[in-house]
Amino acid sequence: MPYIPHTPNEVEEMLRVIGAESIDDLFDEIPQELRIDLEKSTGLNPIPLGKSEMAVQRQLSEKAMLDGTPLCFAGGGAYEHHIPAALWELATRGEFYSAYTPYQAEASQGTLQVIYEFQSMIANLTAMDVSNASLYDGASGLAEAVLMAVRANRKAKSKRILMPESVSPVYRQVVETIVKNQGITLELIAIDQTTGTINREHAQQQLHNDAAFAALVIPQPNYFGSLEEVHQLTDWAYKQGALVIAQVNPTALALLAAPGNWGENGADIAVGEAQPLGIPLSSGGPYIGFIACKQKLVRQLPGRIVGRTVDLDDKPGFTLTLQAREQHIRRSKATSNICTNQGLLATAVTLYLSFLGTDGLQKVAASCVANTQKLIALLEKSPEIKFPFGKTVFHEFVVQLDVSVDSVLERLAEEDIVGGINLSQQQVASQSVDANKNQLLICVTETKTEEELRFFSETLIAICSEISSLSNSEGELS
Amino acid sequence: MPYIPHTPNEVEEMLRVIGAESIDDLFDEIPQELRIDLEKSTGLNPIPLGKSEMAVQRQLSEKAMLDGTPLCFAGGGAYEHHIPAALWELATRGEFYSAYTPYQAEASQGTLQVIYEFQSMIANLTAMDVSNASLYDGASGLAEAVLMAVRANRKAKSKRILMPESVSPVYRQVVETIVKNQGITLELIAIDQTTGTINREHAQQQLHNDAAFAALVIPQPNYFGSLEEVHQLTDWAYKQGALVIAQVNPTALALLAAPGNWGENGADIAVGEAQPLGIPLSSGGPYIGFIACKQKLVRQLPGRIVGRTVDLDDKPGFTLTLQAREQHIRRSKATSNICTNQGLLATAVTLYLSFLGTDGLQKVAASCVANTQKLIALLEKSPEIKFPFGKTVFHEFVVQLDVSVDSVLERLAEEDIVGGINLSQQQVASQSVDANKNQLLICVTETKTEEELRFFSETLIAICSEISSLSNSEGELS
Amino acid sequence: MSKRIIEQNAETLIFELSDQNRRSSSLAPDIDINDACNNLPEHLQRKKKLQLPQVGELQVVRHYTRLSQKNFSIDTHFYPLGSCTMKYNPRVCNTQAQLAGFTSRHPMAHSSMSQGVMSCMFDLQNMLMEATGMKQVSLTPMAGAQGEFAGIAMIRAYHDHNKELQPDKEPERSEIIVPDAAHGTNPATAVMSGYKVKEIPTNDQGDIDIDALEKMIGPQTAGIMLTNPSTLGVFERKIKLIADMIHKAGGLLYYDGANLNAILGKVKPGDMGFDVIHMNLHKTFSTPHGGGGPGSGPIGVSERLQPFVPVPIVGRNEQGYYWITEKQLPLSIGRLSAWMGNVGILLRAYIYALLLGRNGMVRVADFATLNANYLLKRLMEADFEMAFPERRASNEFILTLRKEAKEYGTTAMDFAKRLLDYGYHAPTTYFPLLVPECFLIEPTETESRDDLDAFVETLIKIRDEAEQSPNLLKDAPFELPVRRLDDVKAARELDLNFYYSKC
Amino acid sequence: MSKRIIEQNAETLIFELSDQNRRSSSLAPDIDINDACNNLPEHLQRKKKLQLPQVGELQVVRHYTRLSQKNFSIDTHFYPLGSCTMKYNPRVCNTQAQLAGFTSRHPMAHSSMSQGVMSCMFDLQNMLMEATGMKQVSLTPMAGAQGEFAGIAMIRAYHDHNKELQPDKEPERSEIIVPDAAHGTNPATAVMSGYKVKEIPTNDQGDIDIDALEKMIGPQTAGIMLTNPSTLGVFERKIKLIADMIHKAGGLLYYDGANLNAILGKVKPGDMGFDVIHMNLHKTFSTPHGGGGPGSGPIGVSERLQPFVPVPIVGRNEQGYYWITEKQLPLSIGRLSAWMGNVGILLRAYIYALLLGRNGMVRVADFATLNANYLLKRLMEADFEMAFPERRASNEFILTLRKEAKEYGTTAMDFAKRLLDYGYHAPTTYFPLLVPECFLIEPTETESRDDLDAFVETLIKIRDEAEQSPNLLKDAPFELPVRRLDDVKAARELDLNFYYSKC
Ligand SMILES: Cc1ncc(COP(=O)(O)O)c(C=O)c1O
Ligand SMILES: Cc1ncc(COP(=O)(O)O)c(C=O)c1O
Repeated sequence: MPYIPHTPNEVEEMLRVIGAESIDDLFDEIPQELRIDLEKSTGLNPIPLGKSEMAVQRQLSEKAMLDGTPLCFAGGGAYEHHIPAALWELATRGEFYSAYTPYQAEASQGTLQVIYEFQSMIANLTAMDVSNASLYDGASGLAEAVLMAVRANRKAKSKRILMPESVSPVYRQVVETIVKNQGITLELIAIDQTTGTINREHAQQQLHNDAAFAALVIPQPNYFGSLEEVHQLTDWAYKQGALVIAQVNPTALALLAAPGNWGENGADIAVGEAQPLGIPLSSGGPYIGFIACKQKLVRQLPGRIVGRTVDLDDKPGFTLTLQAREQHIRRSKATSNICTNQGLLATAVTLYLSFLGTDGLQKVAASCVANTQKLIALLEKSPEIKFPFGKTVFHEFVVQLDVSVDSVLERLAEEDIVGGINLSQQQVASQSVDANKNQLLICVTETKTEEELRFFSETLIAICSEISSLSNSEGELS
Repeated sequence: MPYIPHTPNEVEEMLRVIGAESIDDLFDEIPQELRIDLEKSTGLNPIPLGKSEMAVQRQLSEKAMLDGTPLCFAGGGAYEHHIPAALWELATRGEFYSAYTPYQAEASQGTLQVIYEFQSMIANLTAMDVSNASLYDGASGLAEAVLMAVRANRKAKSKRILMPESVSPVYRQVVETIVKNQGITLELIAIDQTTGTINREHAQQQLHNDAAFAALVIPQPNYFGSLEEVHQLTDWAYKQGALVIAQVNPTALALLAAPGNWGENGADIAVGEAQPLGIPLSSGGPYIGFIACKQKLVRQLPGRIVGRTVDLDDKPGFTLTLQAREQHIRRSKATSNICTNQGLLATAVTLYLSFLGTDGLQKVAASCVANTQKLIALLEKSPEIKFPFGKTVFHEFVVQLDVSVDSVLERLAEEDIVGGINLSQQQVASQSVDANKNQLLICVTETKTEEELRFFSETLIAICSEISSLSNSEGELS
Repeated sequence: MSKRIIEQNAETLIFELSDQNRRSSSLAPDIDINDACNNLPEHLQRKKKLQLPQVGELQVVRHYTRLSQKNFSIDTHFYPLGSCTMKYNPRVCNTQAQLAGFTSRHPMAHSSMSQGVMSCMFDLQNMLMEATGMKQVSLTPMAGAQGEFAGIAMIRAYHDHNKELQPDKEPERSEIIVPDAAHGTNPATAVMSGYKVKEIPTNDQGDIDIDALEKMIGPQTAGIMLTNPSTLGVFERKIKLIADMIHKAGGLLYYDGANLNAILGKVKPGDMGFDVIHMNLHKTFSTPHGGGGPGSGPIGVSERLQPFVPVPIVGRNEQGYYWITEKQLPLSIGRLSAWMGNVGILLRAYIYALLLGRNGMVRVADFATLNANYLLKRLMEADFEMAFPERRASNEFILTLRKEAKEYGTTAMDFAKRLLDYGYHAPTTYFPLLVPECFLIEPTETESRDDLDAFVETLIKIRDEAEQSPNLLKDAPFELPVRRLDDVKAARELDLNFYYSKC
Repeated sequence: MSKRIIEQNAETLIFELSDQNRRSSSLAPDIDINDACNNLPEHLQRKKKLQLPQVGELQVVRHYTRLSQKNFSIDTHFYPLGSCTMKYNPRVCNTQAQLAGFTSRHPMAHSSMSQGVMSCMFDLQNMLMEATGMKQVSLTPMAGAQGEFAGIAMIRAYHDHNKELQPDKEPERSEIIVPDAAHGTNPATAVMSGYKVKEIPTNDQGDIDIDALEKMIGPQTAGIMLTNPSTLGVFERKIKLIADMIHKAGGLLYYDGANLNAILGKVKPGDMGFDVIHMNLHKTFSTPHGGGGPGSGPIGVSERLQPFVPVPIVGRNEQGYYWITEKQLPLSIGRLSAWMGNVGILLRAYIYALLLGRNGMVRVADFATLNANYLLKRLMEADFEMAFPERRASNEFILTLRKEAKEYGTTAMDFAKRLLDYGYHAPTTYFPLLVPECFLIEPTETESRDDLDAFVETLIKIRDEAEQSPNLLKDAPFELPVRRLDDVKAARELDLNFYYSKC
């Protein structure tokens, strides 16, 4: 009996103490007609019988092998970075891995101090005053930020949020799912077709519909890799009495202005996906959303928060605090329903930032920028590849091909390359992106060598001309 | 500066405290003419410059990929078994991994208790009274056992050891290297050509040369996978006044008579390779030699030993003991020069035996036996494959082919199979094994599925006939 | 007796080990930062100094290894935290989920490079459907609370859709009924979907007050959220009746799967009449709690909610596995995470499910229940007071220390803190809210009888201490890295960021 | 002040958790044991009951996780154990050496399936040759002591071979000279190769007494074994002279590489005149100590010993990498392990060498020496007595507490045990034997100045305690899982096996 330590004798003795004949008797309060009949086909039969660890290991290794370890140039919210080898060796230590939420503070000082350090690092990175202990991921984190902004902006009394199309379409979709039932509306702002950044005129137009809005979301770098004019946008939003939600890539913050320093007053809430900080790609999760804000908004923060305090002997220690915001105390009036968050990932992020430090993170970011520019330079050589939004980017950029992006990605997959993200094929195509434009979003991080960049650019260019000559010759034939 | 935490400031301040101008000054006692000139080609130039963790990781992954993870049917002293996933996660915890030999007992109770448990398990497995804390590996362990037997058998006053050819040829070679300079001689005993086991008549003959010998080595199962008549052999050696050194496979001891119970009196020393108990194949090391003996020989044991004792408060605790046997106390009169042993591997073995337990180890052993018999049954179908030593084996057996074993193994390698060990090609061919006999030593453990057994047997049979028809047709041509 | 002479120091913060001039890493590429910055517009560059810790690699490893040792965890301690199912997290689930093929897959990788992980997800969907008796499972919610959100959002989508189809016949449904013993996430979730919460009382047997329910149900009822067995540790025997009542009124039933461990392989929520459920894989399927997450809260639905499930889910056809998205499910409530939730956690649950198999799943409920009932009985024999002494425990049960509080002035919290001294994580305290001075105790199936016995003896010993020297409880813990912490100060003099006062 | 009320219990032994009727594992195949036994001759089967622990998987994990926490280790504590080079073991060395391609390779796999690991070994051989100035390296010895054995065996093989060639000219060489400060493995090794050991005294500057050496050398001299810097923590300045003297007599020089960390990239043993050396990769190349091993002790030789090196070593030709065995090296002393030693450890050293590169290697000696000299100076300023106050420290140095022993009755061992209370592993005590009440202190290059400063302050504090309340030292430790252990009882009433008294 895997994982069950009971001996037959013990079971017997335990039943005797309980005063039951059999284990089955312990379920006698469950109406008989509801009980599963394991003999019947309606039982659990389609679930296979248990297997040995060896058999399961083999099965999983085969599945993992199937997906391989391709060369990856996709980003779009999930980024491949080097992860220090020590990181997961520490994070998966049983004491971190198998502990619960630190309800008993005295028996959880390890986790609590780590989270306090996490909060401090996130706050410092974003130049905000306070951070919480994590949210599920960047997308749902943005939804929480929107809810928080609506709660916090009492002045505006508005449930409208200005949401640029330069925010990831998936993020926008998740926000929509989460906030729509509370009557909150997302007003889209179009992008400028030459820069891929927020069209400020269109934003200005949105004001005419209804004077007030609760907040403006500003992505940096944005979904297309381009850099928004964060200072002007922030100042503009402030003038309208709106809060600013900064949706940021934490690696980029090593080199780019931190939300707390945007414009005159800084953003009010900074939110984002911390996956780039030590979390593997792993098909999109578990990742970790972070959220930080100005001190005055702290009581509107969703989720857990750790505070430093002292013990009976006046010795410093850490504990969960401001719990009156949370569902287990405030119930239907809580700031959010979040309970379990992404604690282990917060530990991983804390480890990552400790291992890298300021200098290391800046070098990682700088290397992303440098490698990205190198790939751009290589791709520029091909006249068939265009850069519709320019080249002032952090570590992602859009190229426009003259062949179908889908076919290109499929061919690249055959070469064991994840070639990027097909912008026209996004689950919810952005209004600003024309499906016929054949736009591909490419990401380059510090993990790529010169040879890999060369290999990728050559392969991409070759595939493009291969496909285009193929379709030309097909055209000729018909 | 990887791994060096000093800041430039600190270095300056430290030099000031020391009263030196530069770090280089600290080496001023080294004669200048001996100092390496890093500028010169005699410096360190052929060693590459340091690389980032990311670059090194990539380099190593490529090398590991090169060797793949083939289907392995080789044994001969190194065995593939399933290793519980939790094992190395625990064994490589920093507290085990990065601790030294437990010189400060109070600060090393973790390691010390583990080793006490290891000793108890090894003693129980071999049915001996006491075990040490480990030796380097099975081969050098056998050498230590030989030295120990010569020291211990004061009655015999002989430096002769009877060494059957059914002991691994590599083991014999290692023993020779280690003991020869102390005037100890190994008298080979031939094997019976129909069973692959010790030829007892030949052993008897050895007696005529010189009445006394210090010890007889008995392997079980032996190098050819066959089972020795351990009870009779042990009793025979006793009658000659010789000690018995049992060289045993620990997995097999789950089902086979333990050395302590061989014959009337039991073996005196049990020694072997504990690699099968949770240590990966990893090209032959690090492995772990174990050695156990009767209580009365304990002061002749080489290496570390942990004992249970009490502390000042009478609470039980563990410490290194009987150190007067060891080099750091006894110096030139020590029982061995061994200092660093294989502590982490002892931890792994302890974990393995704890996870598996009696029942688990017996099942692993039983599964080895069953799978081996299954493969034998499959191979028997081919008339070209012969079993010169029969089929009464534990988990290894010898087959005789009618084609060159080398070519077969090479062809199998192309199919990503490690097909076994070429007995004729051993670094030191055994006198008993005729190089022309095309003998192949095959091992099957619990890790092999029915399909793999079938696949291997079919491939092996096919390759054999392919090669033989090829050489026939070549014969025809010429 | 040992003398504690050295005051244990508080662990230094990583920031206090930092020196901005330290450069000790091989972990970042070697590059000139300023060069790269030339590619970024000057005015968008960071001006404010970044203050991440600059610490040597050894010092980082040492700091966090030492911190880890300050935690209680399943791997080190008995952890009978009620409602949390703190059972063994098999290590093989971690090692196999960390295989490079899984960790390096980009979520947008072409499906031809994703058949491995997609097949795992497909199989997991099916196993969960089978185990719960639901028609479709979506794996995407990232924890129980998000599963709840998805569930209630589906209930709302269902009613909204019906109202769209039949605007006259369908009433305006605005209320979700929640028992007073429910977990805080339930009411919080209902509100997030725009519903009003109605609390329904529990009777002294731990069952829902059917009369009160009768009165509460009406055309305004959108649905009810229940855990069964409930957070009171007992099975709601009238569940079929309740389901009929709610369904008759046009409402739907939501099942909070936090206690699924108690009934795995015994009853299927689908058979009880539930329309939508969530499962906490970080409880029943033993994925790690990680000091507070990540979790995973897949939802399962009955046929009528199938069109509304959150996307993506994995489908299979002749070509292989493929993503089912809003294209195929236009009525879907949408997406809850950027991709498909906590895949790495789902993999761990999948591995666990393969190890257990259907035979192992039944065993989970068997032994979780055996352990809980045994512990309950032993504690009753030792004269502890149970909230529902007449009832079978499910996988957990409630003990109340109100007698001890009255007689010795020692609260449940004092008992909890003293338990820590003896090397036991405390049970859940003061939840559910309706039982005074309570412990919600959940031993789980992976603990041995010996450990349960030792726990009973410890509780008895602590009660003796409460009688004889209550301060041993009130001032506890003594043996941990810190003494009892000042929560009030923590909330009043907020210190949430090392740099805040310093920047 | 905290009150220690609960006596910490001794950790249960795994055997005490066992029940022979427990079957709780998915770790073994499901098979009928008796069936399989039918294939084994009845009389050769095991009769004696096997008593391995039968414990649940969680309980095993918990037991050993808790045990691990009772260790001091580099990852948790400053560990200035002289002669042992307890520096940071980079984790990446572990993760990369554990890649499946490496761990699953059978030692007899065809060389076409082994080019990856063989290329690593080949590169490592070359890097070590370069770093030490030797002509050939063999990686096969499994620890320092086995490297020593190989070295002395080669010296013997060399002399024996010469004698065979020139039976009349060559004398009978029977002695190995070893300094009195040498590590115990040196004399033990010499004896294992059939040599007599001659101890040579050290002068008050820590140097070898050249006059005494002069007298000791003769035609009977086979060689000398030296560490340089020596175990006294100083560099033997007359090394060239000594080498000349020995060589002139026809003897050879053996270099014990335990202290290589002090001179990596600064001096090559080859250039000092050594004919054969061993390296402790588990010291200088930072492979894990693992609570006592595994180590790895490759040897390097000068040209004249090249024919005698232990096999196998890795060679390279146009076809790739191949094994060089006794076939190509018929004069080899032979094999020391079943295959080629501790490959997994060699891989870790290789990875470490790649990370450091030649620039990093020089840094090792630089900062190990800086830390040692700084610590020495700080301690001298604090009035601790040094064995060789006039000398530069190498990577380590010797402090003597004889003054404190005399004045306060507190021995070096008492200081050591009290250090444990303060969270420091003690330095090496009572070695080398010739300095009374000594500490051999080796901070290594990976410790920060802050940690060195804190260590100095702690030693000062303990000396104050020694003066004011010496029992705090004599009864120490107080803060560890056990108080001071009774070594005498351990040796007198041998308890080495849980089952011994019970079987
Ligand atoms: C009864 C109950 N419902 C819901 C939840 C919420 O689940 P999660 O923490 O995964 O969001 C919990 C978890 O504590 C619970 O115990
Ligand atoms: C000076 C010296 N020589 C030799 C050795 C022996 O090395 P090993 O323990 O690797 O066998 C040591 C190790 O402690 C040492 O310090």
